[in-house]
Amino acid sequence: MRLKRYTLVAMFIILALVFAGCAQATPEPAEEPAGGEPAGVEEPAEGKVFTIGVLGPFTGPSARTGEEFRTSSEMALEAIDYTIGDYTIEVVWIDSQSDPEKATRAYEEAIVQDGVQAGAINWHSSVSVAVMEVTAKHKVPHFFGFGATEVVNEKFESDPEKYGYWTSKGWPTPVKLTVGYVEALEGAIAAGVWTPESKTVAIYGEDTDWGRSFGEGLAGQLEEVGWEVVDRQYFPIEQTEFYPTLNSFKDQGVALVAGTSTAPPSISAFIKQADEVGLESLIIADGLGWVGEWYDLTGDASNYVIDQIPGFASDAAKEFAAAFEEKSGLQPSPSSGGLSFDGMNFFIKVLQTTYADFGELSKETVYQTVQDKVWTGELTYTAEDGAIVMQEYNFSDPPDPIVGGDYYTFPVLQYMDGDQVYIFPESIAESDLMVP
Amino acid sequence: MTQNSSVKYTYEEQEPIERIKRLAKKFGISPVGLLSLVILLILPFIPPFNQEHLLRWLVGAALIAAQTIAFDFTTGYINVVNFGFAAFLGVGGYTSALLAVNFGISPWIGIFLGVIPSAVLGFLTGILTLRLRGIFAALMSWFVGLALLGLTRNLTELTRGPLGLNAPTFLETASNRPYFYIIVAMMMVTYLTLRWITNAHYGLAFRAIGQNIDAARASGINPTYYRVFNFTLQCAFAGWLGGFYAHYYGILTPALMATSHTVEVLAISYVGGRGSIWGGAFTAFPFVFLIEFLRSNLTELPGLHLILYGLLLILVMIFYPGGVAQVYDTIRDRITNRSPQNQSAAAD
Amino acid sequence: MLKVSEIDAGYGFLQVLWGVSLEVHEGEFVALVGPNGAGKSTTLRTIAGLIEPMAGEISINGDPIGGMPANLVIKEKGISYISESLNLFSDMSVEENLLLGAYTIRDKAQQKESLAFVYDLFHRLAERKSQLAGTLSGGERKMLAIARGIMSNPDLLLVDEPSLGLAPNLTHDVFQALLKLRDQGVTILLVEQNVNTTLHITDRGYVIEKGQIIMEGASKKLLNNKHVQAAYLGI
Amino acid sequence: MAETALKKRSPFIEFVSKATSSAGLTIIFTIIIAIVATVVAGPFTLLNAIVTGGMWALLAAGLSLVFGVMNLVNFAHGEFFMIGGLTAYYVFTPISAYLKENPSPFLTALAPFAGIIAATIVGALVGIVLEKLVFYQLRKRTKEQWVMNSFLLTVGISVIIINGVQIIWGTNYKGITSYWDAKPLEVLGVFISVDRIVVFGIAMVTMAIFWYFLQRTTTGRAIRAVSQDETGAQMVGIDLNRIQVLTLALSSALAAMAGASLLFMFPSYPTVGLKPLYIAWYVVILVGLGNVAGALVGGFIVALLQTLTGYFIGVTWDDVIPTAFVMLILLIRPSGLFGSEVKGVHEQ
Repeated sequence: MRLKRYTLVAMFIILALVFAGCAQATPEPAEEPAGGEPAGVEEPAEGKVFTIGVLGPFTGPSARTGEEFRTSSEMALEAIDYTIGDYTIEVVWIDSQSDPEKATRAYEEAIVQDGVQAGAINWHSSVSVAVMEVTAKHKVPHFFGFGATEVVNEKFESDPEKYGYWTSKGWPTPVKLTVGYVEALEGAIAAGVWTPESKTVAIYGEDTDWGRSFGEGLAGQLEEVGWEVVDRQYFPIEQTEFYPTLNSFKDQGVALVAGTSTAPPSISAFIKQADEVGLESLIIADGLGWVGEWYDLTGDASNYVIDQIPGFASDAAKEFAAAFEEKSGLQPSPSSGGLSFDGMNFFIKVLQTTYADFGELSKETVYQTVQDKVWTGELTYTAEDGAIVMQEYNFSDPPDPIVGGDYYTFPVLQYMDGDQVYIFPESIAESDLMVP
Repeated sequence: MTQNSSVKYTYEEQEPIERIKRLAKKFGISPVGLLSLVILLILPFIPPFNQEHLLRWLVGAALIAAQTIAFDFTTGYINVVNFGFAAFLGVGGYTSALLAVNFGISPWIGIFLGVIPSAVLGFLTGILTLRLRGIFAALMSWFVGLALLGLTRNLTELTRGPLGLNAPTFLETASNRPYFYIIVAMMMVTYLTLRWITNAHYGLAFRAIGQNIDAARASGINPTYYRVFNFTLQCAFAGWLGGFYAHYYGILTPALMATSHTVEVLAISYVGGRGSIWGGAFTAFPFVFLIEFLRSNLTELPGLHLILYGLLLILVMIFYPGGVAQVYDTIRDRITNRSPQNQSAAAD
Repeated sequence: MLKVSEIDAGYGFLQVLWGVSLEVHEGEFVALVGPNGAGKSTTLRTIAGLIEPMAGEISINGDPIGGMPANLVIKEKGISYISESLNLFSDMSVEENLLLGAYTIRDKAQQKESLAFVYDLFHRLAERKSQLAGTLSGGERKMLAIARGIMSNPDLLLVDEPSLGLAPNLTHDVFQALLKLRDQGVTILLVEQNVNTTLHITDRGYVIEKGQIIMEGASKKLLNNKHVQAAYLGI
Repeated sequence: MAETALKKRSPFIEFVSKATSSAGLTIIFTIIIAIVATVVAGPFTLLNAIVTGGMWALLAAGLSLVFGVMNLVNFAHGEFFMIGGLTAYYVFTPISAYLKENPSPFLTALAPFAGIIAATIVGALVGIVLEKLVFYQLRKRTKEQWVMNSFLLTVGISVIIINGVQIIWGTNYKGITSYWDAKPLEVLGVFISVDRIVVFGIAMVTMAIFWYFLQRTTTGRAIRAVSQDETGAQMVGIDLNRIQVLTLALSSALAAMAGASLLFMFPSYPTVGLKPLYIAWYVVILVGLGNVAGALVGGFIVALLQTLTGYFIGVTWDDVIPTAFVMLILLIRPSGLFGSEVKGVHEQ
């Protein structure tokens, strides 16, 4: 009897499984992508829908950054009420989970299953490089991906015809920006503000394209001006124990410890433990300020730490920050929330231009606009358009944005008691380099 | 003369059928299984399964199905859980991908070359776990898996570590249908080979070792040979399937080799029924569809599908250790045994 | 005191006992003898509650205990069971083993008393009280097992093959110890293969073969039985 | 007789015989390595190994105990660690926010203990619920292949807990700057935060209490009795169910306590338990399953190994090298360096 009952239960489970499998078989066109706007907003009369994908690490170690992408993208789209012409914009949130393979699968699914026609944003370079294959395969233009490193550029240039669908980067290669650190430090040494015993540096970083590209880029630039790189340590993105590494740096007596991590727990643990073991070197922690709550995580251990992030300077930017915080309860960081807001708005501008030119939104027309207008520098996005972080986003030399004072630039700053103090470039510097 | 020829006629009539039956039995082909295969093969043309995203799920399901076949070959027979299974998958995948990237070797050849390191490592692991029993062998294979994962992550010069290794795909097509037939063919090769082996005297030896290694040894079975053979073969197939993974998804990261991937295969294989070879494969299709359905529809609740995984595994383990395979056997036995009984009952 | 009526028992699908019945009265020293694999140990294990009987009933002082888990049988019915494999805690000291024997007694004073009684009975154990049980010699281990069994002040002691694997002189010691206990008023059911010695020291005996009791009676009588003589005494 | 001879040996000879046992050799060897490392790399290696080792010991002791007593190979042990951290976060953060508004040096010093104690209690409760809901159910139904089956149950439990926590509390990192806001202390020229020192103290005190409980109390003795001989334990009247509930509760409480104590270093997020789980396993395999006291030494050895690997080779390798080492141990001495034959090794 008992056996019979179990048989029944098990058969029921199997049947349920089969039915669930078949249930999916009937496509549900009216289905809303999760997290999108409420279904009521849609205008049923028009019924023209353009589906875009927003790629980001919505779960996983960089989920906090993903959260900022999501909020700022929503804010940008809400401003146009999810409509461009007679098109309703539908958003599919593509979760990269900070993993190239998962991102690839998710992106491909978003294209074939949800009908994504164009994409925007992205965080890691490793994800970019992997996903470029998908965008190339399905000929879906992707805009303003944040994966910054050379590998993305190299892949883009290896076959612009094919990989051009990864149309633009929201972040230039690290080397273009790290030069700011080198200039700031060299300037301080020349001015006698900082007198390191020896010009030795230890490089650290998360073991991703970003971490390695940043580390090697900076190492090369430092070596050029006479620094000696005595150690290199790259660690898994989820690493939180750095005592051995830091003690080894300490024992080597390096003057400078420079590197990056995009994962807040990791970089904050690094800073805290550096303070704990009494590391006396000056620390460059690129990315510490990328989350709004950096001071909650590190406390005063972050004093004197050098970082390079843009700020919310203009009134529009401050307005954005306030609105952002109200919406999500998170403090936006200029480099993820702010930049992605600008990126999304630029993307909307591209879509609007496409619609004006062709009267039709499709992956082909959007890509045509990118080729005709964005890559030629005809279509840019400037502070006058509403850009809040940079003066002007210009992709006339794709895929990187044009870097420079009037375009895209990151100032160098130091943290002190929870505040950011700009130290470079001189035009905005509030203080000299501070040495403990 | 006529009599003679008619006798000859029936003899000829019977022989091929018997032979086919015998052959079918040898390779574990049953009418139901054949029917399932036929359904599976025409599925990509039947709406709604002809849509690309459902085809993707079908490919994913078939890949898991093939893996559970290889997994059960060891777990269900010699009773050793290879907890580092995913790592061997990764070894095969990485090998094939690296050969393609660095030497331009076609994926079609690469996936077979990928079998070699997987099999060698499987052979070594088989030897390593030989002295250990039950859970200790599982732990050992787990550690081997972890070590391989760690190496893959750290040998960045070779594997690009967490940056992910791009592998060329088999075909330059956006369609998933050809891939489906490739993986179903691979699945069938896996099934037929392993079934053929377990239906031969090897199967008996495996089971004997799995149940009581000392008793098996006492009755003249050499456990060393059979265990190592089994392990090597399992890992070889894992490596082969890993090659498909690499050239289908086009990107490999060390995450593929993580324990969670093994757990996935293990769960489906156990729900399918240990020691059946086909149980896990059969279960994989509805299971993967359910999981994917939940995952893509419940993005508000990420991970709910995995909870279901765990729950089902626990429920099956506690309440119905035989899994799906046992359900099938029970039903089949009912049908074959009951029908005459029912007739007599009706007569009463 | 102990009444076993018509029990069937076994392991999984393998049935070992077929309608076994026996009785032990207060203060008696009863033997259960038979060849290897006849079901002697299974009978004891079933009485102790380690195996659930498939049919039949076991009662102590009139209360049925069938199906009760071992630890409750021991705790509530005052039974102690000493298995043939002893089941000592080999990584614990002799004294810890003994104290665990008195696990069901929460009264510390009573525990001490039992301990003193046991040490008095087995001087060797007193000498080796801090030694690990696993390092004891075979004879000492048997002593310890018996001593642990009586730590809980049982009314009924079930002893399984205490002579197994022991040299004759040690066997003698063990049996002497059991006799001493009997004299203290403990009821004992002893399972043995060593039929001769057993029947000489016990009051009554049962002979079990192939899972069934085939004979019972006073030990002296059984010693004179032809079948017993032929099968077990080699006469 | 051999044992009489052993008894009459002089203390010196006994010391020598102990020192040349594998356990003794390991300890001596470890001490030598520690000293050499201290000379080469500075006292930091030693101090870091000691401070970290204390926590690993706490984690491993529970894992070891549960194997010894219940024959349960717990794959979900890391999840107790994670639950501990989560509980401590949700208890400690509001209290510390409140104390920022209403400063009180005394309460500020005590607040972290509230978090850690709450975590310990929650951990114990989770253990009790799991034993009643899952393991007891399996034990009641089948005892065949218990080790393997129960292990797979823990795999399922692990998946459910990880994803359940992810759904309810999200994947975000829930961490704190530090428990005690104080300048790091200087020991032998090495700076160690107050958090790490206090937490080390907590680990040591807990281990001492735990050891006393197991060695000197009736219940503790009963727990050890069950681990050494289940039937024997039943024979003396020990209620197995009660001991099993207690053991799992203790084990999960210890893991949760470790998770809570290390919150400042391991922010709580769903998959944080994986690394602590590996480490606990390394320790347990090293000293032998079921050996609770050895966990202390094992914890230190593993921490030393990690520290040295991190210092000399690089932090990415601090998984791979210990894995390889533990594999070696498993190969040479499956029962661990300090272990005698443990039950379960030979169970199929």
